[in-house]
Amino acid sequence: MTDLTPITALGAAKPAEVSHGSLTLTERPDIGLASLALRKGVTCPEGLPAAGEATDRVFWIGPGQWMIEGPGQADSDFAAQVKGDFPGCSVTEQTDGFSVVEVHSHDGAAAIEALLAKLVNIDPVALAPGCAHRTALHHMTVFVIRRADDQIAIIGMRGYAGALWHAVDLAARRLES
Amino acid sequence: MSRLSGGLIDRDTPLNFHFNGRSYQGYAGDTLASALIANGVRLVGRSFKYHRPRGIFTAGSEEPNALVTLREGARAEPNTRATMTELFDGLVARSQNHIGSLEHDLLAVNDLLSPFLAAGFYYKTFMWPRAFWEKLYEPAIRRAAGLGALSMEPDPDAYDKGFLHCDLLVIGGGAAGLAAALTAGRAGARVILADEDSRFGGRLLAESDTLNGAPAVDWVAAVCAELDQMPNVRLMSRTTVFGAYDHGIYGAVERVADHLPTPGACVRQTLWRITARRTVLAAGATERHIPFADNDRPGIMLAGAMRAYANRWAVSPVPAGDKVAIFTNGDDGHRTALDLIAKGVRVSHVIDTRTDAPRFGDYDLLSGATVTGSRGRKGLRAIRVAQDGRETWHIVGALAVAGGWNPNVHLASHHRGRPVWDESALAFLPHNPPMGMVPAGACVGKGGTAEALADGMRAACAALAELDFSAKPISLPEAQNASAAQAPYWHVPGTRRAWVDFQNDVTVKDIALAHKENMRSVEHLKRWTTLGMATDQGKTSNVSALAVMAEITGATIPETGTTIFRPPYTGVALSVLGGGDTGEHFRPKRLTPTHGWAKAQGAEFVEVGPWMRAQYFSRDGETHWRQSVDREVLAVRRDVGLCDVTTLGKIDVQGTDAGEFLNRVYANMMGTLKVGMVRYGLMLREDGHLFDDGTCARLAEDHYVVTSTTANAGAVYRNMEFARQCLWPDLDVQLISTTDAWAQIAVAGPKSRALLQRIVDGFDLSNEAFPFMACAELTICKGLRARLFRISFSGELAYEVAVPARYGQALMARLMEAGADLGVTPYGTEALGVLRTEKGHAAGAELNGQTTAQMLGLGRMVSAKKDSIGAIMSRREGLAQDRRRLVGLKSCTPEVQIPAGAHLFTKGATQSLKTDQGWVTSACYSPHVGGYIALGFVENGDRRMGEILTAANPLEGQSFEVEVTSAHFVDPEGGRLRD
Amino acid sequence: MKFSGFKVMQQALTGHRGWAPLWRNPEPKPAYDVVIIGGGGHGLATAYYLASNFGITNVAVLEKGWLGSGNIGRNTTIIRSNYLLPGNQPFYEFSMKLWESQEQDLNFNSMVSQRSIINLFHTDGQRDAYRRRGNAMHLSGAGGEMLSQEALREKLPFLNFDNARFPIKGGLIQSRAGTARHDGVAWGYARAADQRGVDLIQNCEVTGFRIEGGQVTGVETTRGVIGAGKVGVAVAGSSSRVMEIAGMRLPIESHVLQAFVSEGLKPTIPGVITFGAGHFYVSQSDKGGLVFGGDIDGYNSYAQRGNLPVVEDVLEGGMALMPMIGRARLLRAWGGVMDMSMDGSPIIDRTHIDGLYLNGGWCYGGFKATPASGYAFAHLLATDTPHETATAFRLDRFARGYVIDEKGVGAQPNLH
Amino acid sequence: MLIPHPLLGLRDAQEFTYLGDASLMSRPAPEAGEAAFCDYVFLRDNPAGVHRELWFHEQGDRSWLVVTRDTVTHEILGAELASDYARSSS
Repeated sequence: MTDLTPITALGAAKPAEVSHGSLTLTERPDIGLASLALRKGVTCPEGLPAAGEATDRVFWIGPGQWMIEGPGQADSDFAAQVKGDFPGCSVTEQTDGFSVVEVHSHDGAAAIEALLAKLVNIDPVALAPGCAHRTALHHMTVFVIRRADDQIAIIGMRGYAGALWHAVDLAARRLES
Repeated sequence: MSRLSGGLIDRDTPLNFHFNGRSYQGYAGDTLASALIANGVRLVGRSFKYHRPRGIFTAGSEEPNALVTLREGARAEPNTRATMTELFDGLVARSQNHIGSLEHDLLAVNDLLSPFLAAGFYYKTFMWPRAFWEKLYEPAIRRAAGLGALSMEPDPDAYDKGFLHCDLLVIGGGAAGLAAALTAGRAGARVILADEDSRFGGRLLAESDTLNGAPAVDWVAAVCAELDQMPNVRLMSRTTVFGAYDHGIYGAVERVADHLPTPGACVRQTLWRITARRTVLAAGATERHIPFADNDRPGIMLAGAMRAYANRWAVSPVPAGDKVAIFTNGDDGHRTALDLIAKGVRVSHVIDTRTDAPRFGDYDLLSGATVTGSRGRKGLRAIRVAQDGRETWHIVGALAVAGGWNPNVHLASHHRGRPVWDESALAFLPHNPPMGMVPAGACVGKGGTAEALADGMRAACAALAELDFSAKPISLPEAQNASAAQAPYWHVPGTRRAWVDFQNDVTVKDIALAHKENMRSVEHLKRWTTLGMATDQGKTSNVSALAVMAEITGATIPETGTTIFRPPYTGVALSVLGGGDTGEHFRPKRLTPTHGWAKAQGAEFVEVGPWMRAQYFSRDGETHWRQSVDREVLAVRRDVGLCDVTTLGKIDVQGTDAGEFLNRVYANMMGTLKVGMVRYGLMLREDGHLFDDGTCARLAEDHYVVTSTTANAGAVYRNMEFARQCLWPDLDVQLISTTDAWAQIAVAGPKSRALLQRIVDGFDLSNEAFPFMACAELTICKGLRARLFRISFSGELAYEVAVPARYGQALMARLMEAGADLGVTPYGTEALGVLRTEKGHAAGAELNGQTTAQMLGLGRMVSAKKDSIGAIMSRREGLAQDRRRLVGLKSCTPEVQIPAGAHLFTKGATQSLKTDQGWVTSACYSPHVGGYIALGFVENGDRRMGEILTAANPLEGQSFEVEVTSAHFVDPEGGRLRD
Repeated sequence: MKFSGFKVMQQALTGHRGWAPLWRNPEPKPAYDVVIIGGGGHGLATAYYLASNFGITNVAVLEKGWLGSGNIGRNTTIIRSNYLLPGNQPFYEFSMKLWESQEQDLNFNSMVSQRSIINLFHTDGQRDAYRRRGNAMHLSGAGGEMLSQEALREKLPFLNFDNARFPIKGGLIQSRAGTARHDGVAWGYARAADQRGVDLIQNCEVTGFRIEGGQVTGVETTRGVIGAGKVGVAVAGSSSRVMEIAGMRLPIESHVLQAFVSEGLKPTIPGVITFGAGHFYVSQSDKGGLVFGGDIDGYNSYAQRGNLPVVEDVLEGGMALMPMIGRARLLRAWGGVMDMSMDGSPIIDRTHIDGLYLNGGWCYGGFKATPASGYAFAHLLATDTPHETATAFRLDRFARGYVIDEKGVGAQPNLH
Repeated sequence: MLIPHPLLGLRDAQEFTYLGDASLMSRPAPEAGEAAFCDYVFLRDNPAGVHRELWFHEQGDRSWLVVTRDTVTHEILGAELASDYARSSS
């Protein structure tokens, strides 16, 4: 493996983590990402989530397009692996295109939904566990994935990592007060 | 103090406050208005135009008179309604719009001059001498006008915004609203109940009605408690829904901390965007008055407001012993008499315009009587009553006026649905409300407690039925409907001024004058007299004014016109509409992968769209940015330089038809590009003008990487998706942006190959193996996946190397380390700009959306062999015959700068837009040339090499001589980048 | 009746009994030499200049609502001549000169106030573009100056200089620019036209054109057929709707632009200020309200109302630029329908139908153009040749490739 | 406004970028010539009423939609994927 040392999207050696009240924010640089797009005439592989939905490793990003997640595989050639799993599809390496912030609530859905109400204009009903949407957040574009009742992932463009962290952190802090 | 018994104030929590420097005491639950009345303060402000003494007129957000500047210093908040300000300990307020003290306002002279200041007078004078308008008249008018003053300091508080979604939004928490919310809440619908007041109940808090034989507040408390328990219901007090927007979206402001001395850790206010599937508008009604001579004195108040002060806040409008009179055109005024009497306030008379006025209690009733005048400049002392042709003065300390109620149809008309006049209700009722909105209760004329409760429930059931909720009727409390019988009576005729719009000083006379001058349509009346344009937006005046105009024209009210309302319902702080993202967080910052490294190197940063880019890296001893930039430029020309170019847009294009697709979006051929090669490409807009340029690399038969300029990255991607989805959906192409995924570093200069050789993993960089415009996927630094492009923006031998973004910073450091002996130097956007200008490469200033390929001398790149976006329109006469061409410009005096933006003229020619020969687009000092150079567009520029032109900058009083040269100041043959 | 300070006093002392209607309410005649469709600023100004410059007084202005009910009644009142392109700049400078003598010409105080406009810039690229523009202004006699950041700190100390996402680098000022009382402009032209014999006919909507052999002979209205030698259409916002009746498709889309006014405040902002890093421009009215606006909503609309996101966008800009306005309150917001043309510039031209003329495509810049637009349109109607400052505003410029695209965004109206 | 995305349901219009008249999808064939392109690029029906128009879900799934909307009331009558619309109308 290379002798260069990577840094996180927030510019540090170690991922950031902070807690405000019942919410904990964690940066997840370990997640490998690759986008998958169907080619004309290729039949859709089994088990890929439908529009607006996510499975534990895949979320829908557009018609005939998905993002594949590989926790812990950021340092592998994840795109190559995905290409192998989905022959005949267009695969693009995305691991470094994004910055993943996971938010976990220690007292259930309420805190998560209160946070979402301050960040994105999506009806909580459409962000039930298993849902994933791309939307606007403080003038940025993000994917919001409801991993579970008490957990969401907010995935923003890497260059905006600092601004995204600021926005989520501030909202969480204000919920505390 | 004139406190009465009872009320909803907490006598155990006294609060101190200051008004105009004097300290007073009130209680928790008071508003500033109720506390001032309780302290016997009657004079609270001055009117806008005549500076008439004014007192508190209402008990709600419709208040036209009692506007104060609340708080001090940077938190000073002008034009704040005392009637909506919750009292807190230490509150400080000042009256506004007077010179000298409130009691002795020097501008009160305007009142004496009022004959000269009639409606529209200013359109007729102040015209001579012309110069005097800006110098004399206008400044004087501006000083006198306006209400409160801003502190001119930045707002120190924090603000927030958020998004809520519900099945049913209930606007207004009075009888109708509570019934609606309870009905919907029990049906399991997601409900939001919003009310501008600090507590729910609406008029139920202000009236003496009982529900189920108990005080109404008991029922209100029980309902709120139940709603509060429901997980599907959100109660939002202190929240004003100010606007109805498309598709069930409402704007609302929650005053989170305005009732506290300071917000502390939390935000002051939150802007909520509420998306509601259905809405019940239960906004209630606003009482109107009856204009009569001198009806604007402190102490004259709306009857419903006086009732509210007595019942909710336990304050009497007069000191104990003094008398209060009531002037009404209906039964409603009599309720005020009864409630005041019940509270022990002395009522002198109820003056009822109706000859057959009923009597509801033991008080002095004057039927068929009107109030025709008043005395008491700074506080009402007496009123004149006319009955059967006889006029009598009566000593009173306060007068309640009841002219009927105007439904609050505002939000129902925000989509321009005009309310309609209802003769029986003597009011405008909502008509064509926004889709999904069901008005209910007093705002549809059902103001009686029992009917409001029932109507609220009905509205909720109706709204929810459309959403397939089976809302069941709830058991409503036993309630009464106080009689609302009234006879139309709009104003008391007279020769003295009778105010219709208190704040803007519009009187019945002004309306008559507007009529005389043919300003008769409602909009003309409004604009000519400024009626209804004050901070209260005519809540207490518009309908009365219409009625007066109707009377003058002899038309009916509906014939005369209707009132239409626009957002916001009441004033909204500009801060909260800004949503809190301000200062450096106005827009998010986008950082490059090497940002931290550049910062550590002491780079200066510059905003490039959303990006922050290193502008230059100053070294010790460099005192001027030019020194740093010149050094960086020379380093690139002599040795090798490094620049983070990650910001260029990168679009991954795959699919079997990728080549054909790119042929159609690029003006030049891309399908023929060999795998492993890069080509410079031009994109046009469909109108034939230049859109963007960049490189296109072919990594495989079915895989390209398109780069766009930093500025157009988003638009290029959008247009390519448009072409893919809308124009040629049958092509097999897939697009995705990968701009952030790859850290891309330009390695430029004669020694770039030598440097790169030291980090690639045994990759042959020789000219033969990896020629100009080649590209490859490879590994570097012992196994790191990378992409290498041999492209040059500087005109030197150059490469761009891309690695996964998280390694960008380490790669930059490694290149610096590995190239130390080669004189490797980081360079920023300034040097980048100089390098490309020396080479004559176009950038933003040349690709400004107004230029063409021909103007850049690239006309031949627009392929005639194929169709592509913009190709056909680029051949239109006006574009084809455009002879302006991009040229280089050399300052005839090398050390003198040519300013970009200067216009170019034939030497000696007169300078005008007609003789204009072009303009300077980009300019810089060229250490290579050893003087100032520039690029510019010049008429027939390609045929004027060597000509001396005048670069004129009259804006800054400059003029220079410049020589027209080739745009390629460096290596015109392009040998360097090919070795 | 002549307006003057003396008249005001005399009337004040005699109980205002002597005031006359500002204009008559005439019944439409069977025919006129010229019929102007649209009783807004441009239509009324056209009628006035037809009468005053060319002695053509047998003119009717047909207004479907009340005089001045279009965009002249709802705008941010800014007047300026700070354009870049040769097709535009001389025209707007001509308009500025007409503003400077308007009150005396019309004997009506439309409160033309040359309080200056300052366009702020935040990058070197913007500075260079403003320099090019400022020089074009000088070359057309409009004047203008570059202001350094220091000069701005002096002039506008309340701007956010030190905590800004996009720091202010400087500004381009045109001191002759400023504001005018929008309703007053409409009323001034209306009264002056009426005094010269022009019939101003309100509540009269045009429903059709009478066209015989490619020549317009009159218009059908809700108040009957009215014959006309020539018909001038000045209905910006609704140009497409009206010209569609004549069978024409235009290079125009209708969009909604919102404008805003705050509650009255003591003097706060000296002139007109525009933000260069967001959508926000502001001035203060004589009455004390901050009058401001931003970008159009961005979708085709005839609804005369906008939506919340633009309100937020405008105030984000306002707060970023001048955070001291934060505790003032928004009083009123409204939306007007704009003729957004394909290059962001207007059209004053003949049509393929003889006797039918079009004045439109003003985007959101129509108010400042009111005097010159009326003047140039009157010139075209009277002489059949374009006024010298309006020669570029041709309908065929799109097809021929001579667009006047100040912003350089091409044929996408919502970006202009 | 809310755009009824055919795949995602009601979405905040702020997530979208507006282009304009859906006729922009009917790009003339190159042989149609300059005049046809001028009409295509510059002329619009601009109706006061029902309008078919293009919205790009830029801050969403990146699909182009053809939305049918009343320009007077802003009522939205329908929306479909532009790629489907293009195929069905070609």
